[in-house]
Amino acid sequence: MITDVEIPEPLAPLPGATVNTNQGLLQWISSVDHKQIGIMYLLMTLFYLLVGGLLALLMRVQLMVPTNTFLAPDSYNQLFTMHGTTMIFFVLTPAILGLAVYMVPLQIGANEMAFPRLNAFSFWISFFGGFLLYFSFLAGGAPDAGWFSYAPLNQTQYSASPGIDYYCIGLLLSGIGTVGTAANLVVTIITLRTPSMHYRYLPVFVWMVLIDAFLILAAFPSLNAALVMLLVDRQLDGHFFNTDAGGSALLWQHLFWLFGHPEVYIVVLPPFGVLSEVFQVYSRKPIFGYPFVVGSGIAISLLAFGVWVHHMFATGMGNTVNSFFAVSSMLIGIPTGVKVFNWLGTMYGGSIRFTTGMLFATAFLVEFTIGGLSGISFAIVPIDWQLTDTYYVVAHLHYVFLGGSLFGLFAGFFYWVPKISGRLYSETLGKWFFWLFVIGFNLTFFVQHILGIIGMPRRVYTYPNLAGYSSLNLISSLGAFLMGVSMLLFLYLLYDTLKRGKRAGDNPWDGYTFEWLASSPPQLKNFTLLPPVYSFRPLHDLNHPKIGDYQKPDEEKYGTKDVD
Amino acid sequence: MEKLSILPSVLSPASAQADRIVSLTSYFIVAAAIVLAIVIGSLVYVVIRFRAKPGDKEPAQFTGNKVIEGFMIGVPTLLVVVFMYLTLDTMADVLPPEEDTRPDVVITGHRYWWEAAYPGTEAIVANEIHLPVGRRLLLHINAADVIHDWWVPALGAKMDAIPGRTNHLWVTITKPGVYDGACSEFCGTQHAWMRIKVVAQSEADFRQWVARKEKAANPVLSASAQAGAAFFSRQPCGSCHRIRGTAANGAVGPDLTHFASRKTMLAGLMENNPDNLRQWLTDPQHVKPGALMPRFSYPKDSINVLVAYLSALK
Amino acid sequence: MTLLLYYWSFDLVSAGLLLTLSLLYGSISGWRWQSGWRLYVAGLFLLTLVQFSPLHRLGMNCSMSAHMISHMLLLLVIAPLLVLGLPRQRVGRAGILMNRMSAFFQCAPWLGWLIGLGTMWFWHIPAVYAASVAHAGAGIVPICTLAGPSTDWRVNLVHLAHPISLMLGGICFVWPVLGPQPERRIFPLTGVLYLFTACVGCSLLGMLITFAPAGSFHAYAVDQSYYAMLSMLPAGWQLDPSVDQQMAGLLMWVPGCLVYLTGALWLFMTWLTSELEVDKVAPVHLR
Amino acid sequence: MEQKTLIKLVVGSEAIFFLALLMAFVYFTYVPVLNPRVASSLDLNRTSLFTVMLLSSSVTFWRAEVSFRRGRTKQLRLWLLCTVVLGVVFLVGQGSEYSSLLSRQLTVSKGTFTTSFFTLTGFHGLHVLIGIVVLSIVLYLTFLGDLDDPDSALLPSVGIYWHFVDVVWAVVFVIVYVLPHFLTGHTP
Repeated sequence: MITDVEIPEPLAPLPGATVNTNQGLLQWISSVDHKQIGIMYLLMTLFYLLVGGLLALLMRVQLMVPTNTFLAPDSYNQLFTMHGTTMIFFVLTPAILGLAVYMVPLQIGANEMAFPRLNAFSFWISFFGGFLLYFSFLAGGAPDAGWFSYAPLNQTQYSASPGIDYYCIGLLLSGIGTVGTAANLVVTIITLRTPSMHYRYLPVFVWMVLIDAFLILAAFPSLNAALVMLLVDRQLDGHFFNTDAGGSALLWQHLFWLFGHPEVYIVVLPPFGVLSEVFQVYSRKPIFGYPFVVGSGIAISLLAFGVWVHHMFATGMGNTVNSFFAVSSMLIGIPTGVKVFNWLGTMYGGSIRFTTGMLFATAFLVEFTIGGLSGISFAIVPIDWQLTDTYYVVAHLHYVFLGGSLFGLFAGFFYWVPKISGRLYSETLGKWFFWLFVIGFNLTFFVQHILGIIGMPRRVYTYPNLAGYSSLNLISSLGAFLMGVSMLLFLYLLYDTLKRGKRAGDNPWDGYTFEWLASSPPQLKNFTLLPPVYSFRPLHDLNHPKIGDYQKPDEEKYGTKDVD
Repeated sequence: MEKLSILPSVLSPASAQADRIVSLTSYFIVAAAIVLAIVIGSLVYVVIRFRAKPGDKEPAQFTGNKVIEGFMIGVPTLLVVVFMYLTLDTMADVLPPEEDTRPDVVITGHRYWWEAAYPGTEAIVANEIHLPVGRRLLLHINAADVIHDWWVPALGAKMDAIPGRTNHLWVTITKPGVYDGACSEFCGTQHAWMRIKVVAQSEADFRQWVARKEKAANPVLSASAQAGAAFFSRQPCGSCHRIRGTAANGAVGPDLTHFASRKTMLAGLMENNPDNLRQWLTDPQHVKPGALMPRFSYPKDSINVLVAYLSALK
Repeated sequence: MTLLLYYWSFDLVSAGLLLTLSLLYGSISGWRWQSGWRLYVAGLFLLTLVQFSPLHRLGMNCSMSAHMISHMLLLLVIAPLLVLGLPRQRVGRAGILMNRMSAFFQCAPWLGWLIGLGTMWFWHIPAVYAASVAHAGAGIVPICTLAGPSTDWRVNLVHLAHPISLMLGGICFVWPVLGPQPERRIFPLTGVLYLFTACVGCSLLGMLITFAPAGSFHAYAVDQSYYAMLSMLPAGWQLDPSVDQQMAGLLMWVPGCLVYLTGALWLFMTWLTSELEVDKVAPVHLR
Repeated sequence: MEQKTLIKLVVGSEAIFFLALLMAFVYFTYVPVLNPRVASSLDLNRTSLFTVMLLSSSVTFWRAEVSFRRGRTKQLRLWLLCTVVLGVVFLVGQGSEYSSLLSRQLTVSKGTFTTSFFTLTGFHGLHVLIGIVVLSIVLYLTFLGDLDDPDSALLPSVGIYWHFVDVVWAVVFVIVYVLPHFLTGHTP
């Protein structure tokens, strides 16, 4: 029984499906369609991923041998600053936004975002933010004080080139765009769900996006305020962070990490949501412990604002302050662990299909556990005193950002690319890409743990020839090249999919959520008819009426039945 | 791992504080390894046991289990409690408050070199810092310009040097030796070459060393070195550098009173020998670009006499 | 430590407060124990501890952290326990009053938020804080007093207003979230936001206290009773005043906030896993 | 519904932004002791007057909303006009405060107090300006007759923003003007 359900429309009516779709580039630039904007977000992400990766490769060339002179120190400093800034603000953040903007309306059974024009505006302002940031290379030097741009190094007397001004304005612009999209997503999820989709029936991905959007709304203003203050310092000769004139170096760190730590969760929560979908569908089972997966997401986001001080354990704030934040930081390990084990539980007892997407999800479990555990070592203050600001941190954050966030995004890419492009990718190519990437990734970053332990600080453009340094750095650089090669393969895979891929059909994986009900790729108007929702797997209920969740009572739907 | 232990690392401690941190670290490594083993083990099991076989039907659609969720929350909570206790205990031992004690050494981070002063004595040195073994030392850590970070892995915790603030560290060195360290907060162009050398020696040797460093520079100078001294005093060198016993008393650059007694120069960048020194004085920005020493276009023979002078400052 | 445990105190007004609260329960419930009474009794028990136990003395005489612990208990533990423990079936005038209160907070939940946070902020204005711990300084006060540690009635008034207002503020705060009429509570997701913003407000205050220069809250007269009290603490507990202030701020900032967040999480989980009303409608079988 | 939710979210986000600026101000002027310059260089009386203006603009806006719901367009225009005028007057007042500060060489680069003061109040002023522009557009729409659907969420949404700007000022006023005056007034 498919009942005709009215699809909530945005306030301003959109042009109907009769619009002329052959407008070429103009159609993209002027588009307010959430799917096109989502694709543009993802393309922008891909572009910056390649650029940021290239910067990283240059850095790894420089670090391949001790006392290398391939790059001048200043160039190296610009490269790592730009690498970090690009990857955080112009790869991971827009990637999750792009995926959310594309998938959320489809998953909640809506035809558009709540504010299509705001959506387009947010994308373009982020886009130009990135553009402006890169413009700094032409304007006398890119920012060179690290992606977190610590005061007072970010002041004009220590960094005279205009790079940091570009950094401020670029990040402010993209920050405004990010906040705009986040607010838009919240409103969309709250108001445009298909009427029968109760909050408790939201797909996990939508839940994570909702939580994530709130995190963005609460965290980005702090960064924006810090950037504004920095601009005042640099342009109007203010003294917020200028220690020579009474300013405070630690104020910047507080404001920055009040944003910066939640940012880590901002870029990792939606991939958690993606993985929750991927694990379910490829294991042919509902997610294990739905309320715990969602609840731990909320727990992580709430705790996120109470732990930023652990980035500052080595600033000498005293043991009283440190010990409280050590405890709150360790607590975050608990909900994260809950998630990992729930995903294992989802796979348990399933019939697992190891497509490329599922391979990335499986690898994620290992890599993210490593990243999470090394993260806990920073909550243990004395260990942090030894290892913070070393290559151990570099290893840790890459395990979290790549092994966590990017692996999740790749899993999502392979899961959804048939929907977005309408074509199936080649599994052979996909698996080659997967193995090359995973091996390259581990080669690059695992040894960096050891580098940190044997005393190599991070952000050094070169290093003396001490025992162990050169061989480990060489391995790391070789791994980076392997990753570079695998990215070329990825580009070919993308080309191959679009050019030669087989037609995917609407629901190639026998998916559970509404996006698989729309055509592949979805029409301008996503849906005209929707079935009512009785569980968080509405399409599974429709396609497998015999074993559907809709007939179960709630406690069984959620796995919260009391055990006798 | 066997080979790693011979590398100078946070896992081969040479101070009481670093030792405490190592034992905490080893507990953590054990716990982390167990957790990782559980995750990977169960993952391998699941992957092998439950991979799709041809002709599989849809598996049983179970959705969760409260008891298992309870364990997922309870066990990590227990672990957190244990490590909370260990952390607090170790913290209190490693870095207690300073309690108005007079510091044994005051360390100041400058853009791209370290200065160490020994309160109660006249001694001021750069980059190669001697400390006595077997005594609980209080280090004060300051910065002159931007944030630096004092870190000698074998001696324990690192500590940020923040302009406008004084931080402290306690160190009880247990083994004499030379320990490498580096600035580990990004501080600008030459952050990479802001290395630290700590020479830990017996109390007697240390006192002798301080006494030597306290003395003003009073070397027996050869003719060319004398010319160099005269050149030094004519040029603006003294506005940045200090050579005790002469008119030069700048505080911007490293103290040069006993320059020639250091094994390395430019914060670990190169060996301290006349050739390197000549290269540096000829074109500092080529040798260490971004360093605060400007390039002076001196004629070759002036540089030669300058090298002779500085090399005599033992 | 053992010495400290002897320092129980007793004052008639606190006893009166406890009695009133007990009588209130009786009159609302129609003099029957109803389910949840354990929570109510636990609340009363904690209140007794806060008012009479050595913690109270410690907070009054020498330790801001101890004082802060009683604040947190009053506001974040005792108040919710009392509200949760209120009887399900309410009779009499007091019962009607409860329902009116629910109706009121259903209309204006933000007022509960404001009252709760306002009370907390108010008692941490340095001058007010000083007044709340001021006493005559006549050594450690005697075991039994009428209404407080001083002979000056104004000082005593502050001492009375302090715990009562904190508890009432806490009750107003939790009412929209945990009030005795579930149908009049705010929507659980709004509740999460309600508690989260409260946590932000509480963190801000904690942060201010933590980073305020040492001595901003130098309320304790450093006299005989101060040192006498201090000397009774076990070694290692004798906090330096600046560390004490930091500790107090951090107690509010981190564990205080964790209470709110745990509340938010609990609210969310109970909502997510509770029976859904739409499900009570017969499930529609697809196709 | 959508618009109001959006505005509420944006306002919540902005509140955190202002909180950060406010914390910076408090940090620089109240710690370790209150900077005595704050009370002496700021003009409490004049600013109180302009504060009253701004706060009363919230009242006039509220009246405008009431007239709008009742469909009384003429009153709506009048109240909106009042709101805009009061907002402009406030900005003029702030401008005069700035110019008197600048004439005494108290510029942004003078010290941490002026830096944080100008940043905080300047950003608030910017928000007032944005509010005035939006209100003027709304006013223009009422003259065009485009604002006649009493269920339209436009006016309530603008209202949320405008009230927010006023509340922020109330807080800023207390912390920047009243409190320092009060505290330094009592301790010489």
